[in-house]
Amino acid sequence: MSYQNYVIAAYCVFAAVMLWDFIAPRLQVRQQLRAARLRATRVGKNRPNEFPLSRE
Amino acid sequence: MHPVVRWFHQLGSPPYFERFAARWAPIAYIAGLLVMAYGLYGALFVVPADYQQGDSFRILYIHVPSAWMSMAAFALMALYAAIALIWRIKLCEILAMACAPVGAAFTLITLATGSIWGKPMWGTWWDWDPRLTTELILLFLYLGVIGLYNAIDDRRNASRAAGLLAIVGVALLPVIHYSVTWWNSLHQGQTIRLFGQSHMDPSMLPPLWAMVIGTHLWFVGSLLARARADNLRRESGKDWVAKLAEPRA
Amino acid sequence: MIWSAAKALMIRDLRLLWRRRGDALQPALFALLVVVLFALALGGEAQALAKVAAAVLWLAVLLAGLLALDTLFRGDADDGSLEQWLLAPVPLSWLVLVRTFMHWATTALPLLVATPFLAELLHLPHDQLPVLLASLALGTPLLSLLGAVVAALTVGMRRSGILIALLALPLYVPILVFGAGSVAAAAQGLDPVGALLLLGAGLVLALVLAPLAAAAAIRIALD
Amino acid sequence: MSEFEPTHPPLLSARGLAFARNAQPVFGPLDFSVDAGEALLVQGDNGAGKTTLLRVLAGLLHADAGEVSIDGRAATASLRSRAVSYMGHLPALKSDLTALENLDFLCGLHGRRRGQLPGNAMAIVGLAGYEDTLVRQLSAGQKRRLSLARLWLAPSPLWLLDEPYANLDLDGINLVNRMVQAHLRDGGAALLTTHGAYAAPPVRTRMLVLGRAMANA
Repeated sequence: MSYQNYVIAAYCVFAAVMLWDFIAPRLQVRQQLRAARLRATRVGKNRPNEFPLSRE
Repeated sequence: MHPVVRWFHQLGSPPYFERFAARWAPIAYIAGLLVMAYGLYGALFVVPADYQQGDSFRILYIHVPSAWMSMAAFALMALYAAIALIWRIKLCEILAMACAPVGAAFTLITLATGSIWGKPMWGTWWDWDPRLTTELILLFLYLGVIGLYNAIDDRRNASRAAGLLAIVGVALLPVIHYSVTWWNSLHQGQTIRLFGQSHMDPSMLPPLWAMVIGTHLWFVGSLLARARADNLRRESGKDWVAKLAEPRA
Repeated sequence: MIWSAAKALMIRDLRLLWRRRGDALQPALFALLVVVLFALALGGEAQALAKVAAAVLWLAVLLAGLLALDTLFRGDADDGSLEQWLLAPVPLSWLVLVRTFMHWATTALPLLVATPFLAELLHLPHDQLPVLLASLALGTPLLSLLGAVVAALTVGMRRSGILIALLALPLYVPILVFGAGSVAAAAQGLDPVGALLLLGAGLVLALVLAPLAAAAAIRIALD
Repeated sequence: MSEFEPTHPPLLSARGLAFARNAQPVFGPLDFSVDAGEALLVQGDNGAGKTTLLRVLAGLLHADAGEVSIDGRAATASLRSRAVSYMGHLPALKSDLTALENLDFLCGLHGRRRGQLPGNAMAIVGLAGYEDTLVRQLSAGQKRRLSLARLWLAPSPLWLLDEPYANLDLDGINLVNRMVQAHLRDGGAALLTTHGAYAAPPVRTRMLVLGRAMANA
């Protein structure tokens, strides 16, 4: 009658969703910072150059 | 300028909000965790087993706070969206869209724990109980807002369109709830009231309030963390983000 | 000015419908197909069908309307007409209301006319037909108005087929519940007028609020 | 003939107008004005924000900073709807309707200038005889001429033309210049965006060159 395992199942679901809710934003922030770092280095690479293009 | 107004105004500038959110999100998370730990301890060990439901009624301590949180998050999202639409405040757009995933998470918890709690009662995993059905439709509304926000490319348009949907959703939510309750009474008569306000003796209340406060604190932490991520995403072109991203040599 | 703009829009829509009269029957054909599929799935045996006939008819009409929703603003948005609507000296919500009315008249009205025939296919008890027609007459404009808001929200996007359904169906729940519910109540001998009045109230509210919301959504989408 | 007699304040003026998309500035703070009987030529290379500027002036887009005033008064939606005619890249024509039906609808929507009939407007833009052909069967240049016919019939004094010369042959370019000339003589004003390749219409014109927006405006 104690339905012990139902309680455990419910609390596991609770913990799992809260964990996801904790991790997801942290991953997003880390991903944004990595993207920004990439963009910062990319700006430096292609300087607009003026010399004429040629296709011999 | 009144200090609070100045603070709110300052919060509007993305770099300031980044620092504010980076500092306060972990604090809110930890506070929420502590309060919930106290609540869960009370719920699992202190409160005596129910004479009728045995231990399964302990699920109430995560089901009810999550249900209230899912409704509160939707109302807050609609409020932020209304402010963002009327006064075009970028910060409120970010906060509105940050509410959606957290609200959806709590709705998911409510549905899962509700069906787990119902299994011993009804013998099936799902019963078209009016409140569970409303919660299910609330999940669809959340998914609709999140789907619309990610479907439109321009961030500002996306948040304003999804915000408008949130406002329409919050206006229709009570109508949906009423219609589902009316529908239930028409078809099955009164099933036993699973979540009826069965007499709660006073010793059972403190853990419940602890859990409610805990979930709200957790909500603030998650909201700030997600808003911070979206803020960085929108300001990714600016150089203060590039400076922030510099590896601390 | 308001009436000349409305008249111009109506004449335009009727001409467009006449030029594309082949497509005008599509919603009715779709509803017929849904009815046939339900009949096949339920085994075609009269008693079983009669019990669920009203619900199936309501779902067929609702889904047919949902499919036609995408064409509400998309054509005008793609060729730039929607931009001219924004610049017209007439409120955008009025133009949206006229456009939604014409869209309802060209998609849902044929369904209403076809409903008695579809009801026969499903052996719907004849005493339920009047209540069903009344609930559809009140419910389908409400579906179109709420659908207009969702169509306006997604007009700026390229591939929005499924998203329209995901956004619209939760909003359609009360309409379906009161619509099909009124017929179910009548079937049980209860008085369906309550549900029908609620549908009517919803319609009056939506007639005023939905165009405003749709106009705001269009401005956001074209922004 | 236009309702706005040439009063003192400029027909259209903008102060500190700026617009950014996704936190990327599209055009920096702009200050300019257009008087009745005058044309403003907006030039700039691709991506300088010419189209965006026109859509902001037409009220389709919401500017981030600065304000726009028409005839001295702050530009509200109702004032814009009476004062402004916008011709964008999209022709705003229904391809399933005939040319004349399209004009009837657009005149019903925006109103028609007194004394102007759709029939003779089509003759003016060189589409005489095409009244009953479906727009689907017209070429891009002919669709552009039909949009110009709609413009000719519109009662509003201020024309916002986004690259009006696109898809037009030499005669078409000449037609646009003649129409702008006539419109300005009637006390109207016009704001055209071009790539600078075409000769400006022979009227009193001002220039506004949109440079690359400052990175962190």
